[in-house]
Amino acid sequence: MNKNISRIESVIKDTLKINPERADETQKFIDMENSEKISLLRKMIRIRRFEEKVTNYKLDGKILGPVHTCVGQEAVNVGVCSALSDHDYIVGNHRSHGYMIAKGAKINLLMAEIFGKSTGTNGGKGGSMHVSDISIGSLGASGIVGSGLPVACGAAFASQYKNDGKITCVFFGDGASNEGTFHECMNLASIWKLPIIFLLENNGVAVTTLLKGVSASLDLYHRAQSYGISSKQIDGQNVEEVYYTVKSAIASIKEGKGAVLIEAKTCRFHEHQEGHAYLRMSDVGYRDKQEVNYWIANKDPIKLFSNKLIAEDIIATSEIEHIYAEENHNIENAIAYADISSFPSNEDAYSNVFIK
Amino acid sequence: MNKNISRIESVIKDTLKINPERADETQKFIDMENSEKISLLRKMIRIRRFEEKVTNYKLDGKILGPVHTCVGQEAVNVGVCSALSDHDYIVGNHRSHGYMIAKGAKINLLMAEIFGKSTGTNGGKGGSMHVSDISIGSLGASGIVGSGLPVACGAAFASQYKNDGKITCVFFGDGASNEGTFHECMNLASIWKLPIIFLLENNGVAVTTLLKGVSASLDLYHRAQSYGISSKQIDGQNVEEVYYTVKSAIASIKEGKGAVLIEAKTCRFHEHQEGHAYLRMSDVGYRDKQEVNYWIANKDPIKLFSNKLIAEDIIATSEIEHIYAEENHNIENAIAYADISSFPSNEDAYSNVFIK
Amino acid sequence: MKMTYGTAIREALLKELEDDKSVVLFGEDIQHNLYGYTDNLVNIFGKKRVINTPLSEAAIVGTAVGAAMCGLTTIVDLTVANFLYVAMDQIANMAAKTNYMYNGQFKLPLTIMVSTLYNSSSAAQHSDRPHPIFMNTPGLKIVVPSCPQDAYSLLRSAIVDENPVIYFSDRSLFYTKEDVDVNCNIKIGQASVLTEGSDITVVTISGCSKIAMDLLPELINENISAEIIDVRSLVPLDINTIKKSVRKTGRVVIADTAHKSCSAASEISSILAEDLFYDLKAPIGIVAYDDVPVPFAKNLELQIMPTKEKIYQKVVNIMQFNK
Amino acid sequence: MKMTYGTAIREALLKELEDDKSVVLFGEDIQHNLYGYTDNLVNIFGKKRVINTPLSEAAIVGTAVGAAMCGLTTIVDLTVANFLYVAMDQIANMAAKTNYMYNGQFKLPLTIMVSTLYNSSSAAQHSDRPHPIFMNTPGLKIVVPSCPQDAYSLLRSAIVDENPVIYFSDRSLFYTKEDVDVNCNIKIGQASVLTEGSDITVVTISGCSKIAMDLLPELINENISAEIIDVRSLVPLDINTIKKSVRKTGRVVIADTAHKSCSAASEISSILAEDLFYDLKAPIGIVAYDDVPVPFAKNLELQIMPTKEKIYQKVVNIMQFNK
Ligand SMILES: Cc1ncc(C[n+]2csc(CCOP(=O)(O)OP(=O)(O)O)c2C)c(N)n1
Ligand SMILES: Cc1ncc(C[n+]2csc(CCOP(=O)(O)OP(=O)(O)O)c2C)c(N)n1
Ligand SMILES: [Mg+2]
Ligand SMILES: [Mg+2]
Repeated sequence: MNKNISRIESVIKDTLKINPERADETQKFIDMENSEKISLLRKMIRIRRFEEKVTNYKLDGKILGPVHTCVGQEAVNVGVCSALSDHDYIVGNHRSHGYMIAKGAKINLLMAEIFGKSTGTNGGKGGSMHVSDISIGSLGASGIVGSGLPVACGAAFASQYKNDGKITCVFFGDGASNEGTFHECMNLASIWKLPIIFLLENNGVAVTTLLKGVSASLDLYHRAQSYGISSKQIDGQNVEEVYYTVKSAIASIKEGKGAVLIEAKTCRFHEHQEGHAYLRMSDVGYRDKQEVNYWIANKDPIKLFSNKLIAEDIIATSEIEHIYAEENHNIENAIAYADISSFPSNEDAYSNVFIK
Repeated sequence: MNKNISRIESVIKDTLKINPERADETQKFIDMENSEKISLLRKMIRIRRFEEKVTNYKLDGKILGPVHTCVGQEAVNVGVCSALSDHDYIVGNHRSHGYMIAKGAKINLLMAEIFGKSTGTNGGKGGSMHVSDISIGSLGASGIVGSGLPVACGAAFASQYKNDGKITCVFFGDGASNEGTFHECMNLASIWKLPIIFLLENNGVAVTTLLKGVSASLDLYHRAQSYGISSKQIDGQNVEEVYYTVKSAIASIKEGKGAVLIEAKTCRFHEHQEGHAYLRMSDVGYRDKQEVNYWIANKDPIKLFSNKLIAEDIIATSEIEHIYAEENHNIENAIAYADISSFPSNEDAYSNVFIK
Repeated sequence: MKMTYGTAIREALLKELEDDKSVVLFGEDIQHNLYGYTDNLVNIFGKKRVINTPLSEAAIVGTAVGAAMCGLTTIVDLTVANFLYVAMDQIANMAAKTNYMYNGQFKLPLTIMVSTLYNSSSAAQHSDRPHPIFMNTPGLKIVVPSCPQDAYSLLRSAIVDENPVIYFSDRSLFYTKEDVDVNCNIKIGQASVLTEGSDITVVTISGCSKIAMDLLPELINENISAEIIDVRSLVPLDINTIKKSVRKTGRVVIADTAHKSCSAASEISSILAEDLFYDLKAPIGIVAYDDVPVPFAKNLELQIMPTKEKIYQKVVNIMQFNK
Repeated sequence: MKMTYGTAIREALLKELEDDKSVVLFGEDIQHNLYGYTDNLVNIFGKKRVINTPLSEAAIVGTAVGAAMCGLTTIVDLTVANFLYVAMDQIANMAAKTNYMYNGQFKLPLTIMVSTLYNSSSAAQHSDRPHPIFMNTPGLKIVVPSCPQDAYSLLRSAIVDENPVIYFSDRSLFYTKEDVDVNCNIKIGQASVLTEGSDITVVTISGCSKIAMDLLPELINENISAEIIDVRSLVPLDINTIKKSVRKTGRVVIADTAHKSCSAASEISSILAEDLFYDLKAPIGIVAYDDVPVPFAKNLELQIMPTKEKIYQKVVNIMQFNK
């Protein structure tokens, strides 16, 4: 390992420096079945394959409009949504394909939406940034940074009011944590003891703006402290750690201890959006390419987890290959489905402005 | 002292529980001249008298529109603005008469503005909520809660950019500290190391909403911590403590240590606004009247400071009476001035929408 | 029952809170409202349903949006219309677009209440009448009641509506009093013909309705038979009632409390200028608030706001034209 | 010099940053702007003048307001027009009202830049054209350049103007290219007659200007002599140039990228319907964006947005009327 790499390693270690409060969550829930673990892996692979296809179709011009993928961040999506139960709510942001898939969205409908087809989750009206499916507990995705947090507080409020036992989890990035809504919602969640998880995906960057230029600290979990909200910083590349942390957050919320903020340190492997214009951004030097490459080589959540499961004899390499084959097949089907689906009929432009 | 009062005392002690970081600021600047101390007292008296007149004229219907006075909070106004130099900037909120006077505003012009006269600081266009006078470093007052903080960051940014050595101080309440702008501005001030003092007047209430219902903690200074901004909680009824704390904040800013948040614990002796409708609010029971009465009796900043100066032989009772007489006279003059001034001419309605 | 406009608001809130346990009411100082329109509600329905909020308008509106998406019926009182701007993103990017961008997957029974405070020496930051801003933001219904009956019935309709509704009350009308029929249901989207006439149609918005009715005697004196129409709701706009009247009278003056540029008045005028051009016998007159921020001094505001005098002059002026 | 619309923006920024050291430029990702309109500026002027900001729109706009009050000339790039809503309070309650409520004590040389992204499959939250909202908020100047020359000259005028200006660029025009005279000064408030004609006036706003010019050959084919006017600025609005033309032609179609209700088009129509009623030979035609949030699917958006076909149809239609 050359000198440059070791410098990067230390930077990354620093980035991943985890807060002292972080217990070894993996100890608390030693009861995950092997089949569940394999399911986590499968979901990560499904998301990765989905996003890779989306990336290509965007480059080919087959997908229109802004598209943000979560390649590199799959462990967060999967760890969180697998820990939630089906009826729990999630609120997404501009980068929401992964959560939707992890929460159980039908990828055919999701892909159709991204293609702008009538069969899509939103009938073609939402597109990539607004994928939404109430049947899996998704309350939609808002492309305005920071705007999902208030809506999530509302969902949590409703659950508390109705005492329906649901948890709401809202996903947002390090960039979003500088919006005023972050502060207002942390305070609200605190005083009302809302059953909500604030899931901060800290990939250290917002488009081309590095966190270090816009925050006094590279750690953000401690922003919860002044509201009396408990918070944890975790390794977002470790799907088990994410899963167990969320499980323990849910338990804590159900004990009546109120909202939790989880900061998952992660890395965006792709550029901010897909497409040719954004591809070019990788060369403008806003972030350290070698650092990103290091993450890709050494901190890929799928590789890490595959290796772990193989090492623990939970799965064989051939079985993983089989999963890949199956998921490839599923994604191909989704593409085919999206492709043959029709665009919405023109008069649909006028429906659902208001609900009758 | 009966039992009830002693319960209140303990509540108030609790309210005034000061944070551990709070050094004994009074030790650091033992060099305040007696004349300066007397000047602090005089300014507090001037403000009190001004506000009392305004209160009466509002009740009489002579003053129109919303009027918020700072009776009980004079030590904050005076301590802060006396520590600032003439060219430093202040940004006010809905309750801004006191800062203006403490910063050196001509009370004739201020009163005329509150009367809506052409001779007012804003030519009658602003009124009580928007008093503004650039000649004394006032950048105006915004009646939208929390909206002054960004503007103050801009003033501080300009000073930093021009390297003009000015400090900006923005005043806001405990209520305002729950607005998103608080968070955004703390973060901005932190990363840009802006020369700004965030002066949080914590009177524990926003109109009729008690802080304890809308914040997990009755202390707010620690909200600065996660931004790496240093903060202090002080007794807002002690004008010297306010003065010295601001002096030390200024020194710290000038040393390049960046923004400071000062939380001054204080009490609003009057209702949220003046006028008959608000007077009635004192009976709806949103706050503990006995507690307020206790503050009025025992924590009046003017009484406290008068007694201290007398005890220290810095001033005689007769001299204080003389100050009262002089200030009464000044305020009467201001009223007379405002009264005889003419309303703006009708065509003025159309001027200064845009600057030519 | 005789009620003031303010009381009518309270009675409507009370009734809907009573009728449906899923109704919740959020607001700053809502438990101790200065103007009386939430009097005692907290004692009747408790702090879980009549909820004092922190000063966090964006979070509160968003909370009401999210809760409405999850089955509650939410009401947010933002008090002064200018405070809408603080929550603008949640209103314009979220509430207004939720139905459409999620293609009807959610219901959004949300009512945002605000008051407009012009002509009360409240100065620039507390006196706006920004209903046109929200008319230009599709996805929001907008009501502008101008009398106690409408204040009552339209608030009830707004609350039960499964779409986001902004309810603009006009503070200048707060103490007007009249008989209110609590069983009278007024659907959002129905204008009201306040008085029939044959010479000229006067379309009024919000507080202008009362001003126009007040000058009826003077108009009669001048032998002008005016048909005064209160739009009552701006989205949906009952343009048919307006058109029907203008077809009859051939003349129209529109009076709006909003700033002139891109006002509701301008919008109505533009529809008539396209669709009823040949029915018009005279120019379309508009009386609105001049494009000037609101000054503090009363005499200044009287210069720029729509007044009885200005509406009278405009009506007389439009009557003088002959095609 | 041949420039695209996007490059023209960059050149104007460059020139003003060069000319005056008190000019500073704030924006998210402004140092590495994807669309190239800030290319290299950070290298030329440094990070103290070309400032990457956190995602804190309200604080940033307010910072630009405060800094402008204290002697700097500030530019904020909020990128997408919908993000204006996040900073709405600072724009509508502060920037717009500062001159007036403080009675001219401060100068406010502030420019807020945003792009409108309709017809780009950007869906509801990234496609608004909310210029009418700000026309209804007195105290703000508003420019809507539709060609590289205007993009260049109006941006320079906006920056040096001592009042707050919102600069709406139209992303659909970003790659149009033409000769730009860098010495050409265009004052805010001057419409431009793009082509003279005698049969009908076509008033265009923002991207509609290019669409209208594109259909000129077809109109000529139909023997329609159209006078196309680009408003270029909405506040102040050069109504005299429009009136002059309509007096001549007697017919007018107004095309706006905004949602129809309370659009700039409606406003212009309402002025003409009052002031030029007797000059009009036909109804006033409007083509605008239907009152529907922006859908993602392209075919849906094409249904509701102003298109060449729709403007053509409207012009032909208005030509057919005979008074
Ligand atoms: C209010 C607002 N400002 C700016 C944008 C443009 N934008 C979209 S995503 C993004 C970056 C968000 O960064 P972060 O929250 O860290 O999420 P990430 O993209 O890293 O997942 C920006 C600036 C927006 N959509 N909304
Ligand atoms: C954004 C906004 N929301 C609500 C109001 C109404 N309002 C005016 S002052 C005030 C209370 C402010 O409380 P605080 O900040 O503690 O200041 P204090 O009045 O105690 O000095 C409220 C709610 C407002 N002016 N602006
Ligand atoms: Mg990020
Ligand atoms: Mg307070």
